[in-house]
Formats: sequence, structure tokens, C-alpha cells
Amino acid sequence: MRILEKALLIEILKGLALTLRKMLFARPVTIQYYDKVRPVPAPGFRGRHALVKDENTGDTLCIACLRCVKVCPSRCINIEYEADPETKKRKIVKYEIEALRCVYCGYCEEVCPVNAIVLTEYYEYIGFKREDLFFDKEKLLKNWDEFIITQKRPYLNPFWKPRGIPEKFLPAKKRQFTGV
Amino acid sequence: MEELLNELKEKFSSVIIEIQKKDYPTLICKRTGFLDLMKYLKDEKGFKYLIDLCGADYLEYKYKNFEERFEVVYHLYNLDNKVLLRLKVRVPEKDCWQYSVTPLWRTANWFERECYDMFGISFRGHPNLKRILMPDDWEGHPLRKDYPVYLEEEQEWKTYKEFKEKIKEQS
Amino acid sequence: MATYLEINKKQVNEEKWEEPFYINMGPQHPSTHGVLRLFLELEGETIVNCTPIIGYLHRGVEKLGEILNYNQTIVLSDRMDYIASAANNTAFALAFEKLMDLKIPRRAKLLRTIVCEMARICNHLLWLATHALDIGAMTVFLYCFRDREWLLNIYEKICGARLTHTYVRVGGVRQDFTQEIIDELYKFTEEFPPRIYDYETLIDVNRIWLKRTKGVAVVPAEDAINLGLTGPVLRGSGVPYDVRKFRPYDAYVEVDFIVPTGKNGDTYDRYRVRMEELRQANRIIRQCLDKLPETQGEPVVAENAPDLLIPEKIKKPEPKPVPKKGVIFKGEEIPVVPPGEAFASIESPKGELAVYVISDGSNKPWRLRIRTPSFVHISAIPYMSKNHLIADLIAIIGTLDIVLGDSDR
Amino acid sequence: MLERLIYFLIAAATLLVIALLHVAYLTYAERKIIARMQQRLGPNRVGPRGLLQPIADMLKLLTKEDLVPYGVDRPIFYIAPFISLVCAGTGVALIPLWEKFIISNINVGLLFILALSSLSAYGVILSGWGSNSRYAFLGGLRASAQVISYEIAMSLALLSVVLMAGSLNLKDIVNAQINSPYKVYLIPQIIAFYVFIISAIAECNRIPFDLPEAETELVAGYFVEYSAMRFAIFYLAEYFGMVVMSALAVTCFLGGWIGPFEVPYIPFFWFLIKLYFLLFVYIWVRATLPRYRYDQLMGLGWKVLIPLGIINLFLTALLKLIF
Repeated sequence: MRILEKALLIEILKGLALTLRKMLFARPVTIQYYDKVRPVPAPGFRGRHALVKDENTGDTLCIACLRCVKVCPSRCINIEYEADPETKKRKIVKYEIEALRCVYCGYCEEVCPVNAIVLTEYYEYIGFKREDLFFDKEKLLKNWDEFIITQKRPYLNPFWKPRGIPEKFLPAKKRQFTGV
Repeated sequence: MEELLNELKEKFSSVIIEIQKKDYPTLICKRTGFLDLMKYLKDEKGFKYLIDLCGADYLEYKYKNFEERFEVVYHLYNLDNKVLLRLKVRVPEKDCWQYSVTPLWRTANWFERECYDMFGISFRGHPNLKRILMPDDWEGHPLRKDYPVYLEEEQEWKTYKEFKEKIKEQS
Repeated sequence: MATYLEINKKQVNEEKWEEPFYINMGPQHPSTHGVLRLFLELEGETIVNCTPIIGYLHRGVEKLGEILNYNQTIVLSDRMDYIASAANNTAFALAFEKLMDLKIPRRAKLLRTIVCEMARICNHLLWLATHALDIGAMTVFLYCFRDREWLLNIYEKICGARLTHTYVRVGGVRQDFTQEIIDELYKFTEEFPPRIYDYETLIDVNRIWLKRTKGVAVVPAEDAINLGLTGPVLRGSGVPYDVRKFRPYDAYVEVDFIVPTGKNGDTYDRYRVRMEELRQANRIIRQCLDKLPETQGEPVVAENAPDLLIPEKIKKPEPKPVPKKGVIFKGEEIPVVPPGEAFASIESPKGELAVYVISDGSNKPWRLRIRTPSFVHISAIPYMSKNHLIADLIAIIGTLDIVLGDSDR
Repeated sequence: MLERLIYFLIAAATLLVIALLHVAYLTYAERKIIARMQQRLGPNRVGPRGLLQPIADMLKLLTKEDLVPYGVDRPIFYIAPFISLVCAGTGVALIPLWEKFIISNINVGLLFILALSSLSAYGVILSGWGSNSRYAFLGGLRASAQVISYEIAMSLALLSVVLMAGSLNLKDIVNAQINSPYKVYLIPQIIAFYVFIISAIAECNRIPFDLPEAETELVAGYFVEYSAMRFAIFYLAEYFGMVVMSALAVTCFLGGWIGPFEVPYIPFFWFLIKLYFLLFVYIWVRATLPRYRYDQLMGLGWKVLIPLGIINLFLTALLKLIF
């Protein structure tokens, strides 16, 4: 029996049958990119950076606490700020992210006490020069504008208020946060 | 576990300086006679599997209570009794060497090469002590505490500098 | 470089007709799985000597770990074994938690176990794909990738990234699963086992596959332990050493699974072990999912876990009763992390991944040592490939399941 | 005389163009079929459903830089691809596509094709030798050993066909099949067919016997150093070889142009159907099977196929003697 099976190439024929079956009946699982784009990434996908725009002032929400600068493992965030001498309120002068250095860990959005920075779910971005992927404040705000019009409001990024993290880990402002 | 430690302490009283019990029992050993201890552990006590061998640099370490600068740390495992044992040997900076355990565990071959590469601790009796991760003509030992994390331009790898100049000439 | 020159010097014996045939396999070669370079001395097609040369992907993770805080170091671990990064994350986190003496909530443990086992399936699928492709069966490659894609999509929903997850943090995990993820994972565990038969029909009993794998690169158990081989490679030789059983971590104590072992220690046995592990991993995921509702609503981070941004200094809290005169409490710094050392190891899909960390009280590790399975496995290539053919060398690289990011760190 | 020459030239040119188109679209078919077997899409960008892909590939390869590595043996390096192509392609002229369409009806047709396919090994060996690359050299060595050993098995398989037909002329072989009780030699010569198909796959260096080029072992084997047009020619030669070998199998075992019923206006219909099926088998096998190891390949050739061929030949001769 064994010899017969071997001589008749039974196991090879089984393999051939499998590939033939796949050819005739299975549908391709790949898609041709750009004719068809894969469905929108899951909420919380860590894609292009953006600074959340304050609807009222049209400026960023950032309070220049520098937590994101400190937590960034690849040190790709650079902030310059000036402090108001009277109120001691800080104001951002420069907010730069070097996207080529970023490792997309999402720590910055998680530690931000006011939910000013976000890694949006937008992933199809390119640059022809290095400067194109060097985001300054204007570009980051523009990224937000481009992103938010595609979203349902209010928008809440999962990393702003991670599921299952006890409230005491979150800064006061984040606890009641429901989205922008 | 206790029995083993007591037995070792009796038998190798000249080798073992101290026994600590933190997360795993730790033997702090002297260099002389260390190979005998290892051989005993492997052949008689069934520590057949060397999980890890690494170096550590204690330059300006805050909680240090010994003089020597380096430490070589061994993690041994007994597959039958499920016992993990940590051994430490302190190596002074001036004569920076340690006995090789490659004849006992073949795993140690590359671990020791890496330790030599990163800390400059040479291993006596190693068949092929060469750099492994860094290029052969690299200067310095990167994991030492006095080795900078960000290199200055003049500290760059020689071969790379020559290569850059060569490209400049050609273009 | 040097190896080549050294050997070149001693060769070319003019009196002799034969001169050894040297071949440089890699660092650019389709089947060395990365930038591994093998310097081969051949006699015909038989390998007389094989010298692996590594270090082309050396990024200094151990050194970088010394300037980043504990949570940031986990980001580095993603880039080591980038095929199963969740397992690396867990290994790092376990060592740090041991150091900080944290108690992890049960839910976080279950979640970690799930992502670790998902990583195992991902890794074994990729291993099977490349191993089969190396031996020439190209269709298995695509089928494996098809199924791996599904898992990556689930990963994307879990943590927002497909490859470099950074899902585990010191003290727990970064966020909880949603019901949607749990449902999808259930669906996956239902549908995955039949898909394994797809691959097995193509290669399992195929005479060519058997000829290429049976009796190739046999490692006896004694030698395997001595060489430090771990994981499926060691279990293929018949040693049932599995960190999940021997030193259980996370939720592995709660779940029921079998550690498959081989007999002969050849390439085919290692293949069988890994195929069986795919099924076991599927079972473990299933059991963990079943246990998840029991822990509904639990936090996923330990009570006293450090923040993501571990502060550089902590001031000692002022004691409530006023201290004696002359004793200055205010402003005295206490260690952020208890000084000391910790060693933790996990059964990563490739083998035993051990992390040894020494702390000096600051928020950064003083010394971070990572023992990676690939590093040890590559060092076994000279032993395993002796007197084999070049074609077997490809099978050996495949069966060891190495990733150069893992070995070079 | 002149008339005959013109007829001959036109026929040869037409055949060449058709054969080249077949070869080009064979690459397309291979990519598409394997893609579908692996649940992929396959080429679909150039033209409708990617139908112009082979032409785009060809244009791309022709316009690329012709790289000559340092230290190669130039004349050999230049000429090797052409040897392969010519040897593989000439065979088409001898195949009787139809009763009345055969360009060169010589009496030793079968022998000539065998000779050509042996010669095509020269292209492989020379390119391996001339490239001054160790991988190419190993590929060349493997190719020479493989081609020589499988040549024998193939000749033995064909020899039994020759015995049955009593002629080396390919047209006569087909005619003999038509007059035989089974209409095709596939049934009485099933063992020979088995041996022949396996040797043909090996002869064309296809998976599972693609040792000389073994992508994952020797990178690309003998043509690792080639680029642009010369690379394309090697590629063409390989697919030409497949077409010729399949056509030979159709002629010698599957009864050439005859079919169960007559198809009007298309005399080549049955020939092409059989040819396409065999080509599909090549691709199908490639999508399914892993690769043999070098020594196992040799073992299979010498220990299984050649004895089988000899036994079959002996049996055929015996039967021929009795009946």
C-alpha cells in the first residue's frame, strides 16, 4: 500500500489538488493599492502627527509643559516657549516634530495633560524632501485640519484616555475629557 | 536550595566570598578557583545550561560596596531541579581578565566575545577572542561607562572616516 | 573583513592542485534572513567550515537603554525581534516589574498572555513562510502571510500599530481590549486551526520536504543544551525545557497547554514542534479569552506603577508628624526605583529571551543586558552545518528561526 | 527553388513570431496562474488585466544598462546567452504542428532536438564559468551535471517511442501514433511519459529541479551577474525550452495534432490545447512543490529514472518482438 502510494505520488497529487482548488475557487486576498485602499485603520492607529486646534482661538492647546519632550524615546520633539512674566503662563513659540526620527510609540499623546498632540489615523503621507517630513507648528495644525474633516465629531483618540487605565494615572483635565 | 548553597559554601569556602539572596541566589566569587567551582556545578550539580554571561561596569555606581570596577555575571540553570543560580566575579580594571568557561559550555564562546567587545574584559583560555558586534578595528569598548553615548566627530570610526574622505576625493 | 584576509593569507598552496573554495554568503543574500554573513569554506558543495559574522545591525540597544527611562526602553525592545515585538515588550516589562516590586492585575496578565501568544503565532507563521520559501515551496509563503495579516490587523486594533506595538508598559499594558477585538479574536481562534491543514497538505508529508528536512542538522539533546539552544530548537531535540512551564510568568500558570517535543532533533522535528506550538498557542489564546470576563472592569495597570514619564527625581514625602529637630527631611531625594538587580526571562517564540537589569536608583537602568535567542542560535550554525551541503545550510538558517535585529541588538 | 525559399522564409518568420509571443505570454500566464493559486492578484497594471505586462517587461529589460562586471571572460560572457537561446529555440522548427505544417522535416528530427537540448547546457556552463562569480560557477557546475544525467533518462524514454514508431522522424512518429490501436502513445508508454516529463522539468531547470538557479541558495545561479538584455535572453531561453519540451511531449506521447473530433479552420487546435495543458502543469508544479537537494536530484536521476527508462525500453522491445 505504502509503495503504491509512493509510486502514484499521492501526497504530491493532494498538494496539486489544493493549489488547483485555490486557483479555481478562492478569491484573492490582496488588493491593488490605489485602485482600492484598505479600510480606514482602526481607531488609535498611530499615524501622522497633528496638533489639536482650539476651535475658539484657532491656535494649539499646548501649554508648553514639555512632558512630551521628556518622554519621547527618540527625542524628535523640539519646543521653544516664552513665559509670560506676570501670569507665568507659557506660550509656545516653536513646536517641531521630526517625523523621520519618530518611532510612533504614542507616548507623547498619552502623557500630554491637555490632549494637545495626537498621532492621527492618517497614514498615507510622503515627502519628496527631508524638509517635507519636518513638521513645524503650522504644518502640524494643518495636519489636524486635514484629518479632522474626515472624522466624526466629537473625536476621541484612544490614547488620550486609554481604556482600563485607572483615573489616578490621568491628569485632571483628561478625566472628564470626552473628545473634540 | 539551602542545602546546595551550604554545601557550596563549605566546599568552596576559599572561592565564594558572599552569598546573597535577592530574586535569585547569588554567589559572589573570587577569580582564583572559579573554574573549579563552575566545573563542579556543571558536572556534579547538574547546572548544564548557561543561560547568560555578561559583564557590568560599576564605575561611579552609587551603592557600590566593593573596589573592583567590573563584574562578570553568570546565570546557570539546572534543568532537572529548576534551580537558577547567579554567579558574579569581580574584575579589577588594572588586570582586566577572567577565566573562560568556553571549554565547559559552548554557549559561552560568543557571550565571552561579546563581553570582551563591550567591556574589554579578556577571557583566558578562549579559543577565538575577537570582537563580535563591533568592527575589528574599532577603538574603545562601548558599554563602559566612560564611553560616550554620542560620539564626537573626531572619535568616529577610523575606517568610516577614511571612506568618507575617499568619496570626497572621487566626487 | 579580517576573517577573509586571514584565510586568504594561508591559502594557495602552490604544490597542491586543489585550493579551498570560499564563498561569502551574505550580508546580501535572499535567504540569510537579514544581514547575516556566513563565510564558507567548501569542498565541492560540502561545507568544511562556516564562520558567521554578525554585527551589521548593531544599534547598541544595551547602551541606549542606559540613557532612556524604563518605559522608553520598552520602545527599544520593539526593534529587536521585530516579528514578535509583544514578547520582547513583556520580557523587558517583567524584569523592570521585578525590580520595582509591582503587582500586576490579573486582567493585565491575561492580556499580556494573549498578545504574547499572538506574537508566537505571528512569528511561527513567518518562520514557516520563509523556511518553506527557502526550501522552494513558494505557495506556503503566501498562505502564511495571508493568515499573519489577519493577526496584524487585530494588533492594529489593540494597540494602533502593526509591527512595533509598544503595547506592554511597566506595570501592565497600555490599554484594555474592546469587545470588538475579543469577538474578532474568538473568530480567529475558531478559524485558524483548519488553516494549518492548508500548509500541512502542501509540505507535511511531501516527499521532497521530508527528504530536505529529515536527518538534516541533527542536534543531540546533550549538545543542544551545551550550545545553549532554546525554544523550539531545543524542544526538537527532546528536551522539554519551556520557560512558560519551568518559571511561569504572567497568566501561564492558569492556562493548560502542552509543550511539544521532538525525538530526533533534526529539521523535520523542529518543524513539527513549531506546527504543534501554533495549535497550542491558539488554545492558550482561547483559554485566556474565556477568562477575560471574570476580570471585567479591573484596571490594566498596577496600583503603584510608575507613570509613562518616570520622573528623574522624587522628593521624599514630608512625614505627617513633625520630626525631631535637626533632622532634615525636606528635599531629601529617595531612589525612584529601588537599587538592585533583577533577572527575568520569557519563552519568546524564538527561544529564551532573558533580561538582566541593574538599577542605581535613578529612573534609568544602570545596566541593561539582553540575552537574545537568535544570538545564541547563530553561534550554533558552525556546529550544525559541518559536513552538510549548501542547500542544507539554507534549511539550517531557516530552522533556527533567526532575526538579525534580535541577535545584533 | 525560389518559391520554396520564400515559403520557407515566411513560414519560419511567422513561426518565430508566434513562438516568441507564446514565450512572452507564458511568463505572463505563469505569473497570473501562480498568483491566483496563492490568492494574489498578479500583474494587472499594464493594459487590461495586465495583458501588456510581458511587452513592458521586455522593453524595460532592453533599455536597461548592460552591465559587465569586472574580471569576466568577455567573449564567453557575451556569447553564452545566445547559445542558450539558439539551442532552445531552434527546436521549434522541427515540431510538426500539423500534418502539412512543418518547417524542417528531417529524418533525424528527434535526435536533432536531443542534441540541441544537450548543447543548450553549454550556454549555462559557459555563462557560469565566464561570469567570474562563485555563485555563478556553482550554478554552472550543477547545471552541467544535471543536464547530462537527465539527458540520458530522457533519451531512454524517447527511445521506446522510437522503437514503437520505428522512425526518428517526428512526423512519422505522429502518423504511427494515429495508426496505432490507442491513437496515442501515452497509454502504452505511460512509464516513458512519466520519465520524460520529470526529465523535461529537470532539463528546463524548473522547480522542483531548479538547482542551477536556486534562488535561495545560489541567488540566481549561473545568470547572477547578467543584466538587461542578456538576462532577458536567458529568461527567454528558459521559457523557450519549456515550450519545446512540451511540444516534444505532445508530438511523441499525446498524438500531435489529432484530437477526438475535427475542429474546422483551426488545424493547430488540438496541438495547442495539449501544449497549453502541459505548460500549465509546469506552472502548477512550480506553485506546489519544494526544491530537491543537489545530491537527491542526482540520486533520483540515476537511481530511479534511468533504471525505469531501461526497463521500459526493454519491455517495449520485448513486446515489439512478440507482436
